[in-house]
Amino acid sequence: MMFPFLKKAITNAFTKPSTEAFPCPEGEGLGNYRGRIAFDGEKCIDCGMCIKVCSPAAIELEREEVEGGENIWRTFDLTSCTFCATCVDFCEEGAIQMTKDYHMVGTKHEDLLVKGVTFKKKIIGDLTCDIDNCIYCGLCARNCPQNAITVDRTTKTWQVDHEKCVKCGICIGKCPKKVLSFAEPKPEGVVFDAEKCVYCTLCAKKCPVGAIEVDRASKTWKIDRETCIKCGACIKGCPKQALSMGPIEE
Amino acid sequence: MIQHFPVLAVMLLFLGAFCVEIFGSKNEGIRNTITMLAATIALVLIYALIKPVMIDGEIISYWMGNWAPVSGYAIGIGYEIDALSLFFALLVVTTFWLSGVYSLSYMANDHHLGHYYTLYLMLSGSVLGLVMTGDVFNMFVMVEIMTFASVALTAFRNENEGTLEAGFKYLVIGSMGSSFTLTGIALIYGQCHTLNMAQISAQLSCGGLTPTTVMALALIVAGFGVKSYIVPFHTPAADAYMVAPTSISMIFSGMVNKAGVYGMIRVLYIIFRVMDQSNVQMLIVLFGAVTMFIGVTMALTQHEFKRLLAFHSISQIGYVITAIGLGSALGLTSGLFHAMNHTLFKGLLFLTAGAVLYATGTTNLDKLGGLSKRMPKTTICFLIGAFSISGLPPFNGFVSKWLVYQATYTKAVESGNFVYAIVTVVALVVSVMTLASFIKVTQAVFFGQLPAELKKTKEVPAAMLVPMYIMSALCVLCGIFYPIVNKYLLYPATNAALNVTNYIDKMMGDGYAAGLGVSNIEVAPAAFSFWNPIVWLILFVVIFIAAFIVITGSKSSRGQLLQPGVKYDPKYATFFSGEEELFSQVGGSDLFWGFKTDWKGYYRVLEGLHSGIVTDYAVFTVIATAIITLCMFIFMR
Amino acid sequence: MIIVNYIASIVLIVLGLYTVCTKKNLIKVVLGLGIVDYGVNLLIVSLGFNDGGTAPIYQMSDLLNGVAPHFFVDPVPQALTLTSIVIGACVDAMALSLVIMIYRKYKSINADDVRRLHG
Amino acid sequence: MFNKLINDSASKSPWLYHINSGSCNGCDIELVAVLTPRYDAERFGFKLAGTPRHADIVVVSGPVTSQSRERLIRTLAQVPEPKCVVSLGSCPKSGNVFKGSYSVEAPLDNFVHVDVSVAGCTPKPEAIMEGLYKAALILKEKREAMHK
Amino acid sequence: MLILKSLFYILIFPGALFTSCFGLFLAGVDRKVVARMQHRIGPPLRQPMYDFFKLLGKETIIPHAANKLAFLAAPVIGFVSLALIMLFIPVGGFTAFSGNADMIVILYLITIPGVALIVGGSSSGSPYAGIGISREMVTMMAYELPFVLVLLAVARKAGGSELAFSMEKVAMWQAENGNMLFQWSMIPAAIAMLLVVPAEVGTQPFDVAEAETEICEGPLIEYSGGALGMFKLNTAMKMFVMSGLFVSLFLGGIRTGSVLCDIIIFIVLCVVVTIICMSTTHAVTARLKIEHLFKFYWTFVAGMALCSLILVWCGL
Repeated sequence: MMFPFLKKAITNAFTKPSTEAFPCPEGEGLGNYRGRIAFDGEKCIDCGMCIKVCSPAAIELEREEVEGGENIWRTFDLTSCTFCATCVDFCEEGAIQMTKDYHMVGTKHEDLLVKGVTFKKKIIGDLTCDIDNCIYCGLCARNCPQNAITVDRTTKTWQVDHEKCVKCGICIGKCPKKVLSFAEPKPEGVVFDAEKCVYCTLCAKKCPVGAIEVDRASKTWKIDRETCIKCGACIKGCPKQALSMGPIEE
Repeated sequence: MIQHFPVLAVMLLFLGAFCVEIFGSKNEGIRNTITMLAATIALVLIYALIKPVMIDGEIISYWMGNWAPVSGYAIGIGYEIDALSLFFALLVVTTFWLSGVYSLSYMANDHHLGHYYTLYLMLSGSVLGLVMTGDVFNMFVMVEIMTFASVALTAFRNENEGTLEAGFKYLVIGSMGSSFTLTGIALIYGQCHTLNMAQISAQLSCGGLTPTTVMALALIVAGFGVKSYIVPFHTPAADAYMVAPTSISMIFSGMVNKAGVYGMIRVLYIIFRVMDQSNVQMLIVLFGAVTMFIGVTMALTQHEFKRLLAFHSISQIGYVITAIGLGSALGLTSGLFHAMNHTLFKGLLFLTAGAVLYATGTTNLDKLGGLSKRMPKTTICFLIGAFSISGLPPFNGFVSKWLVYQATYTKAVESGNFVYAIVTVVALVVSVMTLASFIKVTQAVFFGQLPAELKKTKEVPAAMLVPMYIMSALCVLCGIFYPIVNKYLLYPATNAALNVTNYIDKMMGDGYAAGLGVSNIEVAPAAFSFWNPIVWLILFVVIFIAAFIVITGSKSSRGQLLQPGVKYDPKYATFFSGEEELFSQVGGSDLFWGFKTDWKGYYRVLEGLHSGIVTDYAVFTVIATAIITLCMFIFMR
Repeated sequence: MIIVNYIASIVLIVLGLYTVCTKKNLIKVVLGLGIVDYGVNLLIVSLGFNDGGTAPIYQMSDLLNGVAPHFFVDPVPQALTLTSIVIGACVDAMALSLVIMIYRKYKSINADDVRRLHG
Repeated sequence: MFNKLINDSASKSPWLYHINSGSCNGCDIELVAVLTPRYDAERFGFKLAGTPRHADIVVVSGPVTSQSRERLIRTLAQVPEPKCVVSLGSCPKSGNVFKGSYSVEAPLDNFVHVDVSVAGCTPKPEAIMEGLYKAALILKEKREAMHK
Repeated sequence: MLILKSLFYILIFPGALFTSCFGLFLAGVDRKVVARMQHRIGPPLRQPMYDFFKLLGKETIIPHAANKLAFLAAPVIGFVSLALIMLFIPVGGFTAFSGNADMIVILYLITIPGVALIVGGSSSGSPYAGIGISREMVTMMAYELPFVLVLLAVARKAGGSELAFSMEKVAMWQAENGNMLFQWSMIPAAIAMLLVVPAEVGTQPFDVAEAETEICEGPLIEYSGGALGMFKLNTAMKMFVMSGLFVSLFLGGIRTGSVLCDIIIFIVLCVVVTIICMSTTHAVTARLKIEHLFKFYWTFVAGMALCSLILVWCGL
């Protein structure tokens, strides 16, 4: 037949068109459609893996000092994103999700940014006192909400119960001689248990910053404390529970 | 007094030719003055005849040396101007006068202009004499002078490529045609012992046709066929029109081949009066149809502006021959009108071609382009000419072509002959192809992009523009005021061609024709009930108002053409898929690709036939003459 | 007698046309044209010939008085022939001059070489 | 009245001209998908035009390679006013995965004001439709602004 | 009075206003039906009108390579000639001008919009337009032969022993003898005419000249704004004129007695013809190549028309 579609065309003319309504009622993509990114800042542990794996460099980080820590803003630029979902796959905490929402249309650039904030508390060491300058006035003990400090003027002792201390910092403010301060936190990091380790190198692979180095042949496990961001990815990834977070013995 | 005008006009032109040669070969002023004086006086003298001949219906006769007929025998050379003669004479004077004006600046840079103007005046005089004479041998002499002057003028710019060759071909084919004519005239003389057309006509119509007269008819028709370049004889025309100076090309297409058409009409309608025979009609119509078809198809593939126009001349003459071959009043009216229109629009087109040649130095369609920006006035004239020749309403070509279709189809319906219907179809299709080839010229010469080497082109001087304006105006006016043209020019001319009695009586004395039993045919003027010029005028006004509103009212922003080398604002640059503007002109040879592939075989044959070898052309001439003779003998049995 | 003239003129015309059509040499083509002319001229002259007629020379008074011979050859064709010969000579001269110039330009007078304008 | 008619029509017959400035063809295919029976953008008067002179909305896809930049700018200049530029997908706005390449000149905003950007790699046809629809409304605003 | 009457005819009915309104309507119907045949919803019927008005509101860019006068005047001339053609076509039983030879006038007037397109495109100076006009011209040559044959066949059929190029005579003959389409000898001619109509209008399979995907809309490439709008209007009007011509040539025999009813029937028939010969072919075919188009028209379509002409000539 010369016009193979003639019959089809006539049939079509008298049947309901196959066009979908606009705007689409539910507004969701089908199946495994990867649409707008949803970011849950609460879940984020600021490991930085997403930024590392993002090939179009669509994720931006912004740090903002606030009281008691810092707010870490993560901005997902949808106009830059290539929707590969690698960040989703790599996010251990499941903080990044791809929704099926495809309404990614904007007249301004801001319309197409997904932002999320993570609050990261400042890590503080134990309360210490410069004993040499302390006058043992007891103001700190009196003002401590948890009664964690005991001061004895007579014996010139100043003690703090680390169990009770909540590191609220009130005592530091009350001290007339300004001798109280929080100590540098104890170096904490990934602790390695050589007995459990099978040198599978999974931890090295999981590490977002590449701080871990494992040599299977010589059975060595090394971590570069400088670069480690203590995100815990290696710990979660370890099949033998050979890694844990704890104080580091230098 | 008035009866001296025609012969004075002819004499003045010949006298002017000699005077130019004697006095004007050195001095430009004298030469131009003599030329224009002779041409203008001839123009005035012929125009003065409109009133008595066209309007009052007189026939002017003039006997050279007062050799009036004695006892029914015309011995002297007579001039006889009926409406038919005057119709062609008007075309002739208009054409050569305009051509003369055009030549003044167009030819100004050539050498040996004395010879040019001598030949020009001789050519004009000979064609004028040809259409006004009443004597067949005088006609032959005029034909020969015409051929001679044409050949010399064709080869005038003999340093140019091809001029000599074209002149030689023209001469060979032309003098073959002249020889045929002369043989025919001799045979008639042998039968009738007279050379006066009126008397021959009277005698032939009472005696019937003998084999000798049939032979004479065939030879004379072939001879004038050569002069009007119907198809197998057309080959030298294409070459000659192409290489001759354009003012002369205009004369060729405006006058010289009209002389052939005039000869055909005179011979077929008045001298032999054979157009009531359906076989003769068929023969002439078929020749006409073939002429128009081959002419236009050849024109479609040409790469030379003037050669293309030359093939169109051939094609349009095909229309004229078809129309006059129909033998009906309507056919003759349409043929005459188309002949007239052809003179106007083809003259105009040749003038624009000349303007292009003058301004740019070439007429090669592949090298030109975008001239409308540099030569806007020429472009408008060209467009009017192109639309006229393609038969777009309301220009004149439309009306005459329309009449041709009507005449052919009426003939087809009346005679029940399917061939005429096919001829109508051919005529209509040829019209579209004509349009196509002029679109090709429009695109290749006037529109499109301007090549870098033509950036400095200037508009031609006013002396060249004025003839173009006059012709454009005539093209439009003849189309719109067709009823007036019909009433005062076409109807008298048709009437004169069909009613021979007056012609014979005026020449040979009253009652001469009746005595020999020549009868008249009643002619109804071709009329169109709806053809109302006021409507067309309103249309024009509406068009102009609308165009004006659109042009001035729209928020159009115009890109300025800056000096070469300055970067254009990309907004106004031609869209080249984002590329920077380049020179890219779709030239004449690149157009109509689909058409050309489908017609490959046809063109291979046709281009093989137009071989350029003069002996081949001679063979065509002889074969065609033989065919005409054979057909005539078979039909006239 | 006169039929020989007619046959001769026809033969001349045909010969001339044959020459024009078949000879590639341009000068021969011109000669062919000349031969056609001669044939036609012969035809015209023969048309006016009356066997046994005298020359058409007489005075008006002779004619009126009936003294003039009543049988003379037709003078008109002779006039025509003269004109025709003159024209023919002109055409030949023109053609030959063109051939000379063609030879200068094309370096050949073969018709097959002189075909720059074609198609 | 006439002017109102023109203003109303401005958003109802937006013609598209699509420029591929080095795109991977994904967005181009999706743009064509918009015109298929399923999405049928023609019901809002959208039509693909063959030349920028006819266009109202110019749809740009691809990361503006340095080869295509000049051509892109030239073509955009040839679109008559009022016009609207829509960037299709991530590439024109940022360069996407090609960002930083020696041959990529994204973002498009450096050369022309982008009215609507449709994100996605590639955007879903519905999203493209939505973006084009927004662009059509912007066209009307522009037309009205032109004739204030 | 004559002038006023003529102005009314040219400007309002059945000239410019009537033709353009119903032309735009037909174009809308065409687009809608094509959309439905492609299983889409399609644009509203007013869409061509929106297009036209939108284009009027846009900036008209005249490229510096273009000839301004020809560039701007071309669409207007096409428009006027289209408005004029309608005066010769009997709308229902109504004809503004009736003469004895108006078929040829129509034939020639109908080439003017094409020529206007060509001149306009050519004057824009674009090489794409050069190719476009070449194709447009070949298309014109292609359909002209069958068109002429159809017209001659109809003229012969309607005229009988005398010449009848007049549309009015065709209408009268049909009023007496029933529709031309129901004469079996005219059926090939009708089919040929149905194929000529889309080529003349330039719709889908025959729009080689304006192929927007190959040669960027060909002659229209440099047009924008109002001038382009006029060309779009011309296309729409051509649709109405050509379908109207078909209706009056082949389906002109329906007479109710009331002029208004006749006009309504005329328009309905125009819609039907448009759907059959333009929308359907558009929906089911793809664009032809130019040489195929030429061959198709000069062999198949012209053969059909010639067949009809011969049949009519034999008195059938």
